[in-house]
Amino acid sequence: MSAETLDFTATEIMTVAASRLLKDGTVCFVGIGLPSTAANLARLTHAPEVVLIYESGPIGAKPTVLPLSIGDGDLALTADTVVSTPEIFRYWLQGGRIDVGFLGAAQVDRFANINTTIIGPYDAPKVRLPGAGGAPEIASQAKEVFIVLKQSPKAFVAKLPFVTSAGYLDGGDARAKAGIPGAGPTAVITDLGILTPDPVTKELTLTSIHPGVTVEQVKAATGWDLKISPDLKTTEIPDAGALAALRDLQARTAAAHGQAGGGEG
Amino acid sequence: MSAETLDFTATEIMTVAASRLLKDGTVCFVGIGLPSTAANLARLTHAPEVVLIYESGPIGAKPTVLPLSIGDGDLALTADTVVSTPEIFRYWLQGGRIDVGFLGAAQVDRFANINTTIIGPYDAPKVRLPGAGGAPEIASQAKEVFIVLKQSPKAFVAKLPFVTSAGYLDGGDARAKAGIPGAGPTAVITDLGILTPDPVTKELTLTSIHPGVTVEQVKAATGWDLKISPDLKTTEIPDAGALAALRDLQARTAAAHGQAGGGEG
Amino acid sequence: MAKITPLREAVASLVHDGDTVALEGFTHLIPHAAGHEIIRQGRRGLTLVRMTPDLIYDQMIGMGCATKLIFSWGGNPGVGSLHRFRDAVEQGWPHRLETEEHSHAGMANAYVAGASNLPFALLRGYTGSDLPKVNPNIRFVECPFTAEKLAAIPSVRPDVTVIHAQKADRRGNVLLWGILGVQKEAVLAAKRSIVTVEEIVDDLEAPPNACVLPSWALSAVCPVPGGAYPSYAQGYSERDNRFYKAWDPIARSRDDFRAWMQRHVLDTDDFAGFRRVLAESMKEAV
Amino acid sequence: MAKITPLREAVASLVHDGDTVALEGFTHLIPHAAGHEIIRQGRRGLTLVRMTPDLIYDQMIGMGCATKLIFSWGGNPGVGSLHRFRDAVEQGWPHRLETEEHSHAGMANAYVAGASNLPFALLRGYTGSDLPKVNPNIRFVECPFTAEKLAAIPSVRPDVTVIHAQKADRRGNVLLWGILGVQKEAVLAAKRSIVTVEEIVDDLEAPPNACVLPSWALSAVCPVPGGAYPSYAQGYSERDNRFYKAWDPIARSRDDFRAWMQRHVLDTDDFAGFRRVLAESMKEAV
Repeated sequence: MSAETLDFTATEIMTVAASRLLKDGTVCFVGIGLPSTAANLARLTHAPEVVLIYESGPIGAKPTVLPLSIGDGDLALTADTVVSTPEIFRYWLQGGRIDVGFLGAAQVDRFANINTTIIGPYDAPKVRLPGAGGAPEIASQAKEVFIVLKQSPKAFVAKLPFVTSAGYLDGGDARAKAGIPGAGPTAVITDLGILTPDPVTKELTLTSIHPGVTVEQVKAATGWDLKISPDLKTTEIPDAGALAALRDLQARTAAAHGQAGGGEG
Repeated sequence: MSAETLDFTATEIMTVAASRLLKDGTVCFVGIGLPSTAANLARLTHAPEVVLIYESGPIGAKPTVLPLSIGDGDLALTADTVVSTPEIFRYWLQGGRIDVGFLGAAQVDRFANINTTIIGPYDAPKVRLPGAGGAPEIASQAKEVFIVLKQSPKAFVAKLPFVTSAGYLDGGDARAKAGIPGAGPTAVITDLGILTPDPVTKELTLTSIHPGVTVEQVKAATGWDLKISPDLKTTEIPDAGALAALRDLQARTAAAHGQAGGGEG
Repeated sequence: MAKITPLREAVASLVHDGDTVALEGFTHLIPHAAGHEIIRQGRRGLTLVRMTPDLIYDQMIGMGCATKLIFSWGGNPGVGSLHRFRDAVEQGWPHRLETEEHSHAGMANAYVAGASNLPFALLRGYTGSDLPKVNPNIRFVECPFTAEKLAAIPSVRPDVTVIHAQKADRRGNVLLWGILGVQKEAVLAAKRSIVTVEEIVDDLEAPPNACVLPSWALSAVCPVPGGAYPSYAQGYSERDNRFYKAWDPIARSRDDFRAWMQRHVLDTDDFAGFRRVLAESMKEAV
Repeated sequence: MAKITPLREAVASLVHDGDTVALEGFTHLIPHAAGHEIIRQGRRGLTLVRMTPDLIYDQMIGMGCATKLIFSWGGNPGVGSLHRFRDAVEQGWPHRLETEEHSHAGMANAYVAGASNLPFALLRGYTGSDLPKVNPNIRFVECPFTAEKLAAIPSVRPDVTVIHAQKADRRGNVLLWGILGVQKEAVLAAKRSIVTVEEIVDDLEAPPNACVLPSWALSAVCPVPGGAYPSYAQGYSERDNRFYKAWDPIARSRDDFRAWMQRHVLDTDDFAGFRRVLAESMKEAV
């Protein structure tokens, strides 16, 4: 590892890299866990005007600590308004008002489809995962989608046992042909790098690698023969301000909840 | 006219007779004008627990003066809650939660169908009336319907130029066959008497006549050969309490708005 | 983000000839000032949408702004007919007005479907009514589970929706309360939106779960105190019932109507000007 | 009118074996006390409905109350899996659990459709997902105007819905605020309803347009202070994150789970008793 990487963890660069993708003023539908950490970090650093919407009802939430669940009180107390869950899905998401859907995942495939339902056959599951939640419609109706998850061969699989939420389906123009409105996942941010869809085939391609990580490491953490961009960049290291803001946020969260970050719930 | 009838007007006995039909605890969807007067009179006299719902959103309104329009501020300020108009129609009316729909009308026919749309052909109208408002779904979805309007040959017609809201359609079991859920208009209260549908044919029949009114008068005010119940009753005269309450209410309303009662709007 | 801007500029930039325009407000919070500004700026060929067309649509129709009206109840609430609306439908004056007529339940559901980005609204409605015979946009679909027949009508998706509300903050977030009608749905169903407000405040002080429209979901917020007159804004003003009654004789005659509109609307600069001239003419009338 | 009654009586009279039961509350206001009472009274054969089955459904499923679950996300929020739910699905313990699986958007719309007395919900949903392949209740209908294909799922119409709220007045009108989830829709979609509340007050002091459920639309209102624990009631209590974490090891083993449920739920009389015994056992654990 190079000297630069000593100052932050792999999770930290993943979180900061994910947060950087959120532009100021963006309306973001936030999944709990890593997406919520990254989105709130963006709000606390370069994107103070980002609008965070949670499926439980808060619009314009500005939590001071990270929510552990999708319906924490701090989300409601800091929001511009809190509407019902049906309204969130009907008027705001389906209504076409979400710029970015920020999702986690248990598994993704080479076309950025997401599985959060089941490992093994549906009727005789090896592992029963939590299920769809808001993801299928977030993935299809947000104008674009960011996915954040740690990279491993178990998580990055060539073919999903179950497609819970659509990425690019079989690639190419399959998504558009299926009549899915949003642009789909434009970035998958991991602890090793950033994958973006090939403009034509829509296959996820490594376009940015985190400093100190090797291409071999990323390939080894991927369940298919990962394409590497000829134009591969090195992810900018987290600046001191972002890192400090992230650590503050997590410290506040730990003090408030007795734990950091929030799980995939 | 007999001595008894000297104490009240035809409109007063109509209003009091209509109000008497509303049982305490009933959930009533209230049309503006005469229905609203009758429903509020019921609330102020024998039915303090009647729940008044207006299409503009108030649930459990307890206005101190009669509203002139369906969205007066007093309705909102005195209500248990005020919801949106879509919610009123979706969750409360279509949801099957209304016991009585209380409607006015421009015209009714012998099967208690209602016209509030047009006189003359639809494409070349002689008179353009205000239109449907909430009536078609109130008429079909309330568990039962009361209609209150003044009786005249122009208002009580054999065949409507336009059926805005369904009563018993062509009579008999036509309403049920059309799949309309509510029982339909169980009483039409006029300034001359009370008409109720024949149990089998559903033809409106004079079953109660106001004191001092003759059967000939009622027949003359009806545009078809009105059936008279063999069991014709005389409408109970308004009791002093109801009459005093009605006059108080109208005096308060006149003082507040500079006019009494509220029109058909 | 909504621009906080004078009403004149908002109408100039956001309401175009030929647009489908919804001015909503259910007795409460009717955007009269915005309607006047649309008349002043001479918009033509509008498809007007409104559950309860009342005085403001009577004025817009009489002044020739509209070629089509989508509605469910057209009257002067508590008074009687809309004479300009009737004259347009019955006599084609000032020109023919196409109408598409629904029930309140239909219109309310059509706004909900519009806000929800659905192509049609689904409801139990219109059964036994003649409305489906005269409105080809009332159709019926079958439930794929129970085979029940349900009414289907197209969503309302205005080019621009205009409402009046009580407050906005300096960022353009809007709070309304009391009788809410279909305003939230009408705004969210539209491509663009204008909200006139009684006042701009530092802090909305919205209670939990209040009806707040976030600035970023709106196009323009325009401070117009009293902009709902003769309708009312709860907490700010009362409905002026005298005006509703006074409108009836004005609107009965084409000439009286034209003269009144010229003096009170076309010859005034803005809603404050209208209110001044109206105060004068109502004094004269007494 | 809702009866104000002890929770035990409400569950005894309103929740029957074989019923379709929805306990709703989106992280906030989860009706844990009512879930415990259903377990204590030994209900069997329930079809449980809930967008986010979490600890309380893990307990009900593990205790054998349910034969079917209709849901969209089943986990321990912020912690991980629901082990009893997984054991039922993966191993059929204590018996087979049929599942009907939707997305949140689907479930939320299905409650709305239920509250609206529609047989099905219409949404843009499930496109590209495998869910329609495993759930025959996800179908597609065509828009009669645009020919677009839209998803259709059956309404949720529970026999009984149970929620927790902040306040009721002495007539049984209920006020809730903060994160509202689908509770209003779930109550209005159901034939019967039970609302546990933090307190009964003389006057709800509801702000304008607050979420109020009128007494006459409810079956029973039951005062159970803290009845959402370990979930929270805004203005009354905080979420107890320790309990969510503590649940994970308890629920991992069938025996530990059974022993815990016996001591804390079956052997206690009511939710106050549960809280007392839990305080003891948490002290022991430290």
